[in-house]
Amino acid sequence: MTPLVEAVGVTKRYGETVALDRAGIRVMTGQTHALVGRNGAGKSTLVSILTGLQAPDEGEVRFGGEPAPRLADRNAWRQRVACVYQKSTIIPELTVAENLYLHRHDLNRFGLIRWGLLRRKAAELLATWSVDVDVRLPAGELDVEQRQFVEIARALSFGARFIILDEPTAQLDAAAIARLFARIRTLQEQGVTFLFISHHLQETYEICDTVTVFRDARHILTTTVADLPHAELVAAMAGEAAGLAETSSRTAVPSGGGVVLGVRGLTYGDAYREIDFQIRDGEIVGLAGAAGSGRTELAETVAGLRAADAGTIEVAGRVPRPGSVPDALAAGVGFVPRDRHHQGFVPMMSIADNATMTVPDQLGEAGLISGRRRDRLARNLIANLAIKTPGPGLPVMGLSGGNQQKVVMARALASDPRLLVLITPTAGVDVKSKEFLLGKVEETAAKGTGVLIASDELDDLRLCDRLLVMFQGRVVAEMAAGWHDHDVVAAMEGVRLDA
Amino acid sequence: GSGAGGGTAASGGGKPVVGVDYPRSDTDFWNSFIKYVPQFGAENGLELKTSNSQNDISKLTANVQSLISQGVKGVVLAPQDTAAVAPTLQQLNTKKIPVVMVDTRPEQGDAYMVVRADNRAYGEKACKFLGEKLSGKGKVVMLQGDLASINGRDRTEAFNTCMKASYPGITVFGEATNWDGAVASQKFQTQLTANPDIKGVYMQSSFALSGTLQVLQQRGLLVPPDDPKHVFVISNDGIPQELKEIAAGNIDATVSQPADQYAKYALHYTKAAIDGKTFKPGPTDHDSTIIQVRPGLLEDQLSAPLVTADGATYAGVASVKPGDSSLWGNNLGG
Amino acid sequence: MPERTLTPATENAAPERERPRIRLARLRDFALIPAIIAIAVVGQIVNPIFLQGDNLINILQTMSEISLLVLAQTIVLVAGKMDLSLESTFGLAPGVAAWLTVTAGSGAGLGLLPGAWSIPITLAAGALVGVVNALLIVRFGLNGFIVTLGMLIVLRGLLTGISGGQTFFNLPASMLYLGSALWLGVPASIWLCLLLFAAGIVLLGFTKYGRALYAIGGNVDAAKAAGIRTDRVLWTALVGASVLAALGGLLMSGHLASVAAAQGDGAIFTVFAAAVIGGVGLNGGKGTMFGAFTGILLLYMIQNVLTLAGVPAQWIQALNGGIIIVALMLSRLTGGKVQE
Amino acid sequence: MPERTLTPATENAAPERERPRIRLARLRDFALIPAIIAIAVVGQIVNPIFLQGDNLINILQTMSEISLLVLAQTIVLVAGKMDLSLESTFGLAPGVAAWLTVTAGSGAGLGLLPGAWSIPITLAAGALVGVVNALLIVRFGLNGFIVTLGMLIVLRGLLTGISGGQTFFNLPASMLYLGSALWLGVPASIWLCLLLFAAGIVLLGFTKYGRALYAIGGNVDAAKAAGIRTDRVLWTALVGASVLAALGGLLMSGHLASVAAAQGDGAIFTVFAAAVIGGVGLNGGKGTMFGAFTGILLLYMIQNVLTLAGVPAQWIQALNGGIIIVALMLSRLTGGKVQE
Ligand SMILES: Nc1ncnc2c1ncn2[C@@H]1O[C@H](COP(=O)(O)OP(=O)(O)OP(=O)(O)O)[C@@H](O)[C@H]1O
Ligand SMILES: Nc1ncnc2c1ncn2[C@@H]1O[C@H](COP(=O)(O)OP(=O)(O)OP(=O)(O)O)[C@@H](O)[C@H]1O
Ligand SMILES: [Mg+2]
Ligand SMILES: [Mg+2]
Repeated sequence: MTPLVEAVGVTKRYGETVALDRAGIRVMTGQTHALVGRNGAGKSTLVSILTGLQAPDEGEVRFGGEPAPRLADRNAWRQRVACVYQKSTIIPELTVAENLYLHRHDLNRFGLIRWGLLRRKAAELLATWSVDVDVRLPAGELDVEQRQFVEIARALSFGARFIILDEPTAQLDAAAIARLFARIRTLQEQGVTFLFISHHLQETYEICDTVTVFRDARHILTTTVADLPHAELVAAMAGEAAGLAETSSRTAVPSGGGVVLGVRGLTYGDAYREIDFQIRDGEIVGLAGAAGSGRTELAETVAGLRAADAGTIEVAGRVPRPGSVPDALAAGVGFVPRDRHHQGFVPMMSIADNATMTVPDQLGEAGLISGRRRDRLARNLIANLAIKTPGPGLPVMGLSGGNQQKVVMARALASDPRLLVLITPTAGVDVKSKEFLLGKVEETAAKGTGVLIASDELDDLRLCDRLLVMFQGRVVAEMAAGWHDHDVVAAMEGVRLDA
Repeated sequence: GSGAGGGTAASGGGKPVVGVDYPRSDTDFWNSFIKYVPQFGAENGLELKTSNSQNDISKLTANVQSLISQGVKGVVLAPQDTAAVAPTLQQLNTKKIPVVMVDTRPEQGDAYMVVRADNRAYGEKACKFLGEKLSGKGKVVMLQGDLASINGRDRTEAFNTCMKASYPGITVFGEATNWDGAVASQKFQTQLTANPDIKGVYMQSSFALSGTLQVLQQRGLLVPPDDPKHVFVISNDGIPQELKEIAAGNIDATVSQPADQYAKYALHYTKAAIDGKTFKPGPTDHDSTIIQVRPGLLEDQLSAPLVTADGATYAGVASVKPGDSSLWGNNLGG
Repeated sequence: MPERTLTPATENAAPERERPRIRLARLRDFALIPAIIAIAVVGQIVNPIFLQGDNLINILQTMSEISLLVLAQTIVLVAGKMDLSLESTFGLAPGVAAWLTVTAGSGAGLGLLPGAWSIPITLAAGALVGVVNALLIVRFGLNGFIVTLGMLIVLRGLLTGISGGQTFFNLPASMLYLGSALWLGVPASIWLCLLLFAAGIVLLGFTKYGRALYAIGGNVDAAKAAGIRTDRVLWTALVGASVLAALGGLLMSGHLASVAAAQGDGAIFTVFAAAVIGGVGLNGGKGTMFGAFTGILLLYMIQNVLTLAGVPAQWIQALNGGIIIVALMLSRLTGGKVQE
Repeated sequence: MPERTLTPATENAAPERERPRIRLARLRDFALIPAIIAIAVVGQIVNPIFLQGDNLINILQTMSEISLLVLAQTIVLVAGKMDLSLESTFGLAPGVAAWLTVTAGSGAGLGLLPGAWSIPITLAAGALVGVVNALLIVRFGLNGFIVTLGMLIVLRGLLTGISGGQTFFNLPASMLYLGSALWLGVPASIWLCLLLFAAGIVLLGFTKYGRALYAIGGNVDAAKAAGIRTDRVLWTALVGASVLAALGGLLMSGHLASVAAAQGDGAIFTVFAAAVIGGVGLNGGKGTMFGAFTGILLLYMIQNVLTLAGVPAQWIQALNGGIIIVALMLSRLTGGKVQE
């Protein structure tokens, strides 16, 4: 049987980085094929080659046994494959409706675009995904999750028989993921083929039948999902015999420690109201909540990105000026922002510059910067966080998504913070790295740093000593370690619990 | 230009090397000048090094440096900024390199000779011509050059002064045009809309020529002088096209700047300077007068003839007909 | 946030609340209309001539030639590029036509071809410039700003070279026609300008090609992913813009019955000012043709009012610039967004 | 890809492998050196004067004044903004000083203040312009390109206004000093230019402040989230750039012993060309001070060679532009990256 799509012996280099090294994949018709691998394994590179955005340096791509079309023939590619790329392909200036139907506008008999029809179709399409936005809004005004849905809805609306999804779930909350999976199952029944990339391995087990593992730019194995237990899958990805280490059970935080964060009566517009809580030295506190619950805004307020309308924040005994990141930084706050592309790093600057951006004073006297000192500091951070790079001088834009996230983490840790504020810190990070990053967080906490993690990923929250669940701008529940998943999910969705 | 080649041949038994910096190459007038210079250079037995300062005084300064490096024995300059040239003059003076200036007179500093026509006289001649033609009343538009240009300002001031003194019944609308034909046409059109009874136009340079004619034509005002709707137009420069238009009766007059004479006498005086000759104020052999502007600065004021269709005399200003063979605009072929 | 000031103070239900924002987005096209009305009122007060048909036609005619440059630049800007060389194409294209067709006796012409060739030559010269630009920018991936800056200088230099710095006169009749004819009593160049802008509005707002320009300007990778042949679209945009500039130059030459070596010199400042005041973004993907039109209209109205007001020559420029900045601030207030 | 040709064929250990890439990144700074050498060789062949000390000093002196504008623009560009008004500040700042200090008799001066005030006034005028720019751009969030385009026109207009279009001369001695003095036999303006560029290299490459500029130009939100006071940095960059422009204007005025109403007019084209050829990106966060210096040096060397070669005036401009485009293509080949 000829595979629906096949890549053979594909090599792709970026300068010295070998992103793909004689790698390949065979996707059979009707499969839902998972592609897994650690950050930088070359998955997205393969996607760009399979969708005709880039030509491989060596090797070839075949669709149904035929050689792939020329790169310039975009229409031929689009008939063969639809894709949700890892990098956003939303055009912020254009309306949501137009983004959905970009370059497939309906024309009237004069060859002019029928905006009204287009808008109606767009509204209907989004309604099927229960995304409630006005399609006339510029797409740039959507939040990350809505934008992700626009991408997904677009890719799935082509009627293509082969659809690639590169980490579609990284920006979605549980309910949204459920909606996506329901839709994928419907399409599976119609015989649509999927290539699915995700760092949430349980998702692979949930909807995929076949799995291909890439490691270090090479193809490692392809097998049916059922034949590959979780631990072996991780081992194949990581190249080690050992699977995931058991999460160390945290020792209880000594109750005598000082208060590192005190939040009193904090209110910010419609986002959240009258929030009170404290974090003690060495304590890890989770801030759970669905999209729009106000958790992100709250965390950003603590980090100094926003100024609250009312209430106070006290960090290690100091009250930083509201809305001032430098002040918060000086008070000892380290910060991992929500969207790394937006606020996390400067793509053209080197890893060293990005990682040390928060600590210019440590790099030299009198406003000068010693390149050697900076690189030494950066090498430490790179080693510390196991960032996969040839050296500290590489621009961050040359890193894979997960490694970029580690740079953002490095930036937060560089200042030896008293309080670490993390917003969805492991978005797009592979399992090993995730374990690793969270391990680092614990390590940091063990040295007495307080940690606030705002996330809706239960995996991120598992190491918390305490969990605050937010719903519609209020803290609706507080849970001690050892909570049950379903309680948290219920609380996040606003179901009243009589605890 | 002189072409490339051994710039080191400054000294020795060859011809004396003279540097000429052209002020710009984007107007008809200066292009004629540029055309004449090699011809008169050869006539005077000079080897020329040329450069072009493109209407930028700091380029002129740099160019003069280059000319000095190439060992010139005399320099011809035509700075369009008469104040900023002072340091350059000073430097040339200390190096004992004589300078002949064309078209403009330096505000400070010495030069061996200034060869120019009197720009104030241009404005005055234009004023008298229009004043007589309009019998001392009506509205006229003056399409000025650039406010930053000394020559333009001289023409403007002289025109205004003369109008106030001799023809108080005439209203003058002055419009700055940056020496730009499109701007001139636009402003003229606007003024004509606001004041349809405008009867005269003074263009301070030929750049505005065809645009002005087009506006008149569009409004049906391009009619012979005996028609009461006629608008009297006097231009400035004396390029061939102006002479042609005068002969055709489309415009009425122009003041002919002596581009050929500029080139001829600039190089003549440079040669004289190298030969160690000196001059005194007084009339010359070529129908002009040398005046002493201030100690150390002599100026040969070449005559700039008024050209009119009939060659008559206007308020004491004699004029020549457009076909006159003494006009540089009629001698461009060679 | 301007939204707050525009939204009625009462709290609306959530779906209702988005309305004003959308209405506002459409309004952004009309951001300059208040400024235009203000200038018109001031103009009328300053000089009652201002609103007379004659003067309005005068304004439109004087802007018609440059406005084609604005139109061309808007297309290029929307696609995320810039073309500074348009101002030189504006002079060079008709200059080449004049050079080849004007009889050798008068001025610098060669008189190689009959006058009827002048319009095709003008447009072809424009297209050729566009091809060179596109080759360097699209094919070789050079930076558009600096390529076209270089081209601006080269093309201006070429015009100076072929003309010897002189002005071409005695143009063939076909070159004069468009710039000087009257259609229904109104200059042909005004009709052409309005027609082309109308076509531009349709092109950018209602055709696949136009939307492809926005997509490319907004995010070229996304446009590629959506199946747009970005290179081909950019080629046509750059070549088309140069042809439009050549056409504008043709109108100007016809209007002035001559081609000066400096034709178009410095116009690019006005062109950018018009486009950007009119709401066209410099980073691509933003702005409309209608906005660009209001931008250039506003600038020429200001010029006209200042001339009619008889402002002393040395202060005209300062006032002109001051008014542009104020118009910009006004459009910021109306548009409501921090600009880029 | 140039990397391959530079990497030794042998496989090195991982820590060693980063070397070539970094060496290459540094090499990009020197992208123009081959072009500069080529021009020097051509110059020497064309005219043996070229490499004489006298002529080299001439080149450096001529570029010294404008080069301060390049320096200023580079700072602004790295921070992701643009300042077109620098060319007008270059004229206006010394113009204001001359206006206030030159005795009323000569030209347009008011003679209100003694000559010793002229330098402080020049710098203060520059700073004031910078403050207005920063206010409009940083504080009110207006688009920098169009604000400074407006300011370019306003400031030029102001200079025309106060001078009545005339040139100020008889400047006080203190204004003349920097532009005309010799230090160790070399014009002071050359020393100043080299010193300031050296300072600029240190500032951008080796200071906190410089890194902040790059960060802001590269991603302003990330810079903010990393605790950089972006507004404050942008304020100082814009004000500093204007002060540098004023200083450049002061040198020019001293050199020419006068302030013309057109001083600096059109210089912004050269400034952008120099910066961009020198590798400074127009979208922020890219380029080095050394690169910008090589850019302006190359441009002035080209000018000088063309003058020495005695190229006919009407072709100088075309050649000049052509060489710029070629230099750009060369730097593309050396730099190896598609530009923006
Ligand atoms: N444009 C680029 N320039 C230079 N290097 C790149 C570029 N794109 C990818 N790379 C490199 O290629 C390698 C593979 O990257 P790729 O994005 O395919 O990884 P990935 O498997 O998708 O990782 P992730 O799970 O983090 O998304 C990485 O080492 C990355 O640094
Ligand atoms: N997505 C869009 N992008 C840009 N402009 C748009 C968009 N949608 C609509 N417009 C503009 O909105 C205006 C109205 O468009 P149109 O007349 O097609 O809509 P409609 O009348 O509401 O719908 P219908 O076609 O159902 O009658 C047009 O000027 C069009 O340019
Ligand atoms: Mg990826
Ligand atoms: Mg409709």
